[in-house]
Amino acid sequence: MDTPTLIGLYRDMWLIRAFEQGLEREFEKGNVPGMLHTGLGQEATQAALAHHLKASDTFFPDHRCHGINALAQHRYGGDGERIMAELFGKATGVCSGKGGSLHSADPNVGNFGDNAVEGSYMATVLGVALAAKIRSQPNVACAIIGDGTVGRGEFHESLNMAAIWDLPVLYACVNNGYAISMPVGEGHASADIVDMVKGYGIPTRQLDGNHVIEAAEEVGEAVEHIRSGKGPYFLEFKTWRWQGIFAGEFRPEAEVKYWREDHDPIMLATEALAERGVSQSELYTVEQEVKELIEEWISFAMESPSPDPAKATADVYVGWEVATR
Amino acid sequence: MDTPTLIGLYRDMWLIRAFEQGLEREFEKGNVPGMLHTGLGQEATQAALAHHLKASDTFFPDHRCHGINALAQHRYGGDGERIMAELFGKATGVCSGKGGSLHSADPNVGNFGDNAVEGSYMATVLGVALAAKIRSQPNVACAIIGDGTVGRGEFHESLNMAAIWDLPVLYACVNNGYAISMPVGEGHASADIVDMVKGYGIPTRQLDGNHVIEAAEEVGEAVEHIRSGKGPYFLEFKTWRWQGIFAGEFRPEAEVKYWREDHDPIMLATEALAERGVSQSELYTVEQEVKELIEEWISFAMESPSPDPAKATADVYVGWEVATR
Amino acid sequence: MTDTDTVPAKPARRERKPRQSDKVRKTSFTQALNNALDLAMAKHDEMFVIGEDIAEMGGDFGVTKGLFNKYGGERVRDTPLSEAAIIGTCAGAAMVGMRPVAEIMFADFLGECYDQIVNNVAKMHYMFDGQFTAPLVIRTACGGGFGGGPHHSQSVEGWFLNVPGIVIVAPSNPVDAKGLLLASIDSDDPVLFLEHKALYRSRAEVPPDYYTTPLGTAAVAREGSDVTVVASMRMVPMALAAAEKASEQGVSVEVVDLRTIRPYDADTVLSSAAKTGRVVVANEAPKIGGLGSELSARISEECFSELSGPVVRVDGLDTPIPFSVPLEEVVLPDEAAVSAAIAIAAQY
Amino acid sequence: MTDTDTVPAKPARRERKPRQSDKVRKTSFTQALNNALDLAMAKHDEMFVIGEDIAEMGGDFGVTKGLFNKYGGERVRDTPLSEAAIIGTCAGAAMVGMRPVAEIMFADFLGECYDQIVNNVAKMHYMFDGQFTAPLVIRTACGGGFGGGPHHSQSVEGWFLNVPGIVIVAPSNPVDAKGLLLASIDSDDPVLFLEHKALYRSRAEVPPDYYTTPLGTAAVAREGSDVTVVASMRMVPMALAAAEKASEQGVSVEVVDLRTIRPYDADTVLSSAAKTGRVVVANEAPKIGGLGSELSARISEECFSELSGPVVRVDGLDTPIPFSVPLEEVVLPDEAAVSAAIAIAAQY
Ligand SMILES: Cc1ncc(C[n+]2csc(CCOP(=O)(O)OP(=O)(O)O)c2C)c(N)n1
Ligand SMILES: Cc1ncc(C[n+]2csc(CCOP(=O)(O)OP(=O)(O)O)c2C)c(N)n1
Ligand SMILES: [Mg+2]
Ligand SMILES: [Mg+2]
Repeated sequence: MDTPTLIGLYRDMWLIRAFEQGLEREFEKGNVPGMLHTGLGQEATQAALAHHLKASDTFFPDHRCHGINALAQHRYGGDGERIMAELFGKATGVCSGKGGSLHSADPNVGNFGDNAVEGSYMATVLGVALAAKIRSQPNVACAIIGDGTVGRGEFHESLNMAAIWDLPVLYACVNNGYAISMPVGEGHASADIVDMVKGYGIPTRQLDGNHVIEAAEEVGEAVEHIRSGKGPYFLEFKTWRWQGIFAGEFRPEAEVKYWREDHDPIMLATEALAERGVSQSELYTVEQEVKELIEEWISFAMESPSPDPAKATADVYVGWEVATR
Repeated sequence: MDTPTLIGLYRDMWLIRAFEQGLEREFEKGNVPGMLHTGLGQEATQAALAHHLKASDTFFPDHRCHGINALAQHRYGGDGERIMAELFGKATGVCSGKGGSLHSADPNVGNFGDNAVEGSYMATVLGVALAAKIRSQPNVACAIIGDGTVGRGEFHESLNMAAIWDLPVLYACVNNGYAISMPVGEGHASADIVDMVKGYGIPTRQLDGNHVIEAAEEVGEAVEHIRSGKGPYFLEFKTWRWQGIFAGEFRPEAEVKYWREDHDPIMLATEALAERGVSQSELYTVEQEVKELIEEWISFAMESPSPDPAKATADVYVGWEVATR
Repeated sequence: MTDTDTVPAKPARRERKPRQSDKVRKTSFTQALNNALDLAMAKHDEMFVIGEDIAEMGGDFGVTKGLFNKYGGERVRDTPLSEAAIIGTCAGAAMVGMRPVAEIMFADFLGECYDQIVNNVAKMHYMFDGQFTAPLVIRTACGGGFGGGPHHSQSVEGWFLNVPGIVIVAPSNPVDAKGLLLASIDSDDPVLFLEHKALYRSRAEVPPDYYTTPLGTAAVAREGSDVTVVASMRMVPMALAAAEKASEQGVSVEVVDLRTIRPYDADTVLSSAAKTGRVVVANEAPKIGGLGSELSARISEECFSELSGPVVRVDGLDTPIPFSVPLEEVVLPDEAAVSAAIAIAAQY
Repeated sequence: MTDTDTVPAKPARRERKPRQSDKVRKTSFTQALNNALDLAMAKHDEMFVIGEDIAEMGGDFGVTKGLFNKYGGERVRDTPLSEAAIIGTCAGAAMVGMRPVAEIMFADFLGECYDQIVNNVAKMHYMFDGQFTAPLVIRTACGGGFGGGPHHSQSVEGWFLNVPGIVIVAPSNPVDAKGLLLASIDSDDPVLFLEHKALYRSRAEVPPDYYTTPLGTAAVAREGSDVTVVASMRMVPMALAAAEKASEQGVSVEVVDLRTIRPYDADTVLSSAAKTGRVVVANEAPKIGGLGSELSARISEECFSELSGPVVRVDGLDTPIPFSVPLEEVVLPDEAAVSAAIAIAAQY
């Protein structure tokens, strides 16, 4: 990977981090309604995926994917602020505030939206991929799933069907070690999700999801494989989320230290860039630019109007109006 | 395996075959309502399973399991005719005719009933097994599933949960090569179901389901493993069903010949018994006895009364009556 | 098996001919559906058909027969027993502009893909602010009366009645079956298309061309002035037969065939109810929480001053469907039950 | 958050005290449920609790807090995200005489285990001729009003209303929550136990001992003579508040808290309706095909001559639940909507 590319990924990771930290701050102030799950700590995985997905590809983000949503929106739509506005439930959001954190979508940038029934889109992704195959389009359909989500039966139905039909599906499993409070090794027959994939004859790789260089290179290979018509591919990213559970941190202290201090994806990238001779100040500038951008997005979201009440009853059906009160 | 045991299995296989052939005959005459799926051709697998399951064990039969249902009922209840009567929808049936072919159950003989939503009991079996584990009972909970049924998401949820909790579940997968018209290798990532099981760390065996000696020995080992508290076990029986699909036979001629003529489980057992010096006439006597028994069961079923109409509204709830017309 | 030949807007009284020649001349419900699929495949390049055993085998009930040979495996696609993945596949394909038609072999199996239908298919147009549509059709065989037992006999419209975003279509005869299926495939809303198994062999003269029966419109299957019977699917031929008998006793019965269950044609239902002032609502599903409750409530509220007496409901009993035929007969409503309800209503 | 302290049979008017001391003295809905589970675990050796994050973590809403420490991991069991397997496990365990209580974190996820509930749990007692019972309880958090969006806010009783064999329980206050949960666990029928999220923090004086509130019995939460409001869950405190306001305008409102939705207490509902002759039915779920339809139909049919005017329904709009709070407020019914309905009914 060349240095400009790495600097780009560094910027992307900072965009994700600043987005989530800004969001967290506003959530605590009460400006963001509903629930909040952040992708803090998982920036390298998301940046690596976003790096290789085109606007003509499709991704199904999960509940921690504000970052990848924002990156795609910023890159292909030029309006990343509309992801922020969606989370604030505003009229300017990508779904006019109807979807929120768990259902932000914009097909123009490849974002097909989360399904907050975790993992249901392991089934939906098949259809997007099948359509691409029928139409001979070299598109990738990517499902981003957590380790916990792997517990769902659709995991099997999806892998099996993608395998028998050679569908262009990229399974991106973000193994951050826990599903809420359930450690991956207790919730699954194997703590290594790839073990449960082997029987399907789908190429699988397990990788360090916090090393953005490795992650981006592996995603690149997977995407190349899929685009060239060779069928599905399964990537397991080992990573870790900063956000604990409700009652606070419950994970072992050494684990917390390892991931937050010794294995922070941005720090790892900073080190790699330093080795290549990129100056601290150049990186600092990148960081500051991105942070300012995010503050602009937050202001945009804050200042945006609430959705028109008529939106509440719009688009239930295409062919019918529904009654108002 | 000693010769008396093998003769016993031979008898069991004939019981299954005679049961199904008698049933088929009566179905064609219009005496058996609803749909009919038979286990013809799969007698060795069913006899092998029934041989090792005690009344205190549990099995969930599938739609081709009239034979194992009848064997268990005959052996532990002394009233195999009540399985026949159930299929005729009669008051004397094990469920008073309310369940029929797809829902015949008698917990006293270990038969917990089919769920005609194929494979749903891959989830249910977990609970029976968990109860045995909590109560420290050395019971086996067995789910008999077809190769097609493996397509269901519950396959994954069940294997995973049985694995993490070390539950005493015996998965008996009857791979007869097809799910209605779908060949196993086209419906699944692998034509060998065991491949998809490997990732769960559950011991698996694939075996010839038409060789009753091999099948019974393998079932014995699996049951022994489970009873001794070592957790779940997965058996894949390669076999073949005589019954085609609606429009008649669609499978290749050579395949039909192989399974029906060269690999008939009863013929294979006959040969093995002949090698051990058991006379043709002794075997003929066994066959005739069983056939007579089945005709008695059919007469019993035919002569039994229809269920009391009051049964139609009984047992919807334990705590409430439901309205009649 | 019931034999009907009602046409969408107006009922044409059937000429009684020898059964044999009927069969030669007329088209079965199954064939009408098959013909609709064929015409739609030819019209919509973006359409594909998917389900278990629907390709070479032509489906458990023969509805997809011949399509595989004509359109090939890419557009007529067999699946494993993976109902959630079947509907998920349709949903995803619909999101990118395809027009999938799924077959779920028995309606009872919709439980397997309930989440996909209710939380994904029915909501995606709304929750993503109109950015996606879900123009898919889920065809499925429902209903009892053939000894199918508790998992092959259910009437499932009640499972989806309270779910905004889904369209539920329920034809009662071959002509509507074809027109409604074509309209469902043309529609940009997701449709749950219910095919009552007892109707598959019913026959009628079905126009060979491409025509659509508008979704959301009920049909007055028979005009009358004393009592209205609102029915759908298999209850329609029963209602028509009961109406015929009632007319012999001097009671003039209007039969409204709902055809679309959600969103239903309240105008037609309410104007018939207001006209006669005496209403019977007939459904095969259990009474509590069923379509009959919805219709009875709506009619009772909106025709409060026009009603001469309470709405009378005929339904299945509040039980699962038992296997044994004599028990099933106790549980399911029959023509006699409809007649009895008409007699009660007529007295008001 | 609503604060209620109605008791099962008769309403005790709340003494207004400073909020702070209220909290010290009274028990929350969540705590009442937690206490019920604790008492039931102690009573029933055969009971276990199962679900996602319910052990060490105590559940997403804290309802199972402390049980793991007290009863251990064998009886308080965390699972992976496998809703079908969770309910399957309960069903199987119930078949051999255990008494499982499952937590499905959000009611919206019941779609994942719909087949298990509808085709297995609800039918097993019937289809196997009474040889099995399914004494399991499925606890789940339902309802909107907190910006949870389309997959965390649904009222799901309509999904199960047309399903014979299942019991649906829906408490409106902490006292009933405890008594109904204990009755549900004691019951040999399978219970879907709905916990409205907006009620979790409501508080009341809850008796500390083991008591049961009989399933299938409604409560007259407030007596009145002019208008009856039939409600459940969160609509009950809204109805009580609206009733209070109506009384200031001289309209005497009776509030019936359904408590059990299936099979529901028709006697209490119908006798109140017959008494007042003016009825409002209030539900959070969409109107079409919902509980309101069932109640309105039943009341309209059985109280035909007693009704002064049509039943008035207050419901959620026929839409999914949008994320944005101002939109959600449009969709969900509020106290003002109940008041408006009372005003309409009172005029008849
Ligand atoms: C079907 C379903 N079950 C349960 C939940 C509740 N839930 C939301 S996130 C979550 C944990 C998911 O874990 P994982 O997939 O590992 O994602 P992570 O939060 O660790 O990124 C759960 C149980 C849900 N949304 N959907
Ligand atoms: C969930 C579900 N989907 C579909 C069906 C319809 N069906 C009944 S048997 C069958 C094929 C099952 O194949 P397999 O498991 O291999 O059993 P076999 O008939 O070959 O013994 C199908 C699709 C069903 N009963 N349940
Ligand atoms: Mg995780
Ligand atoms: Mg098979």
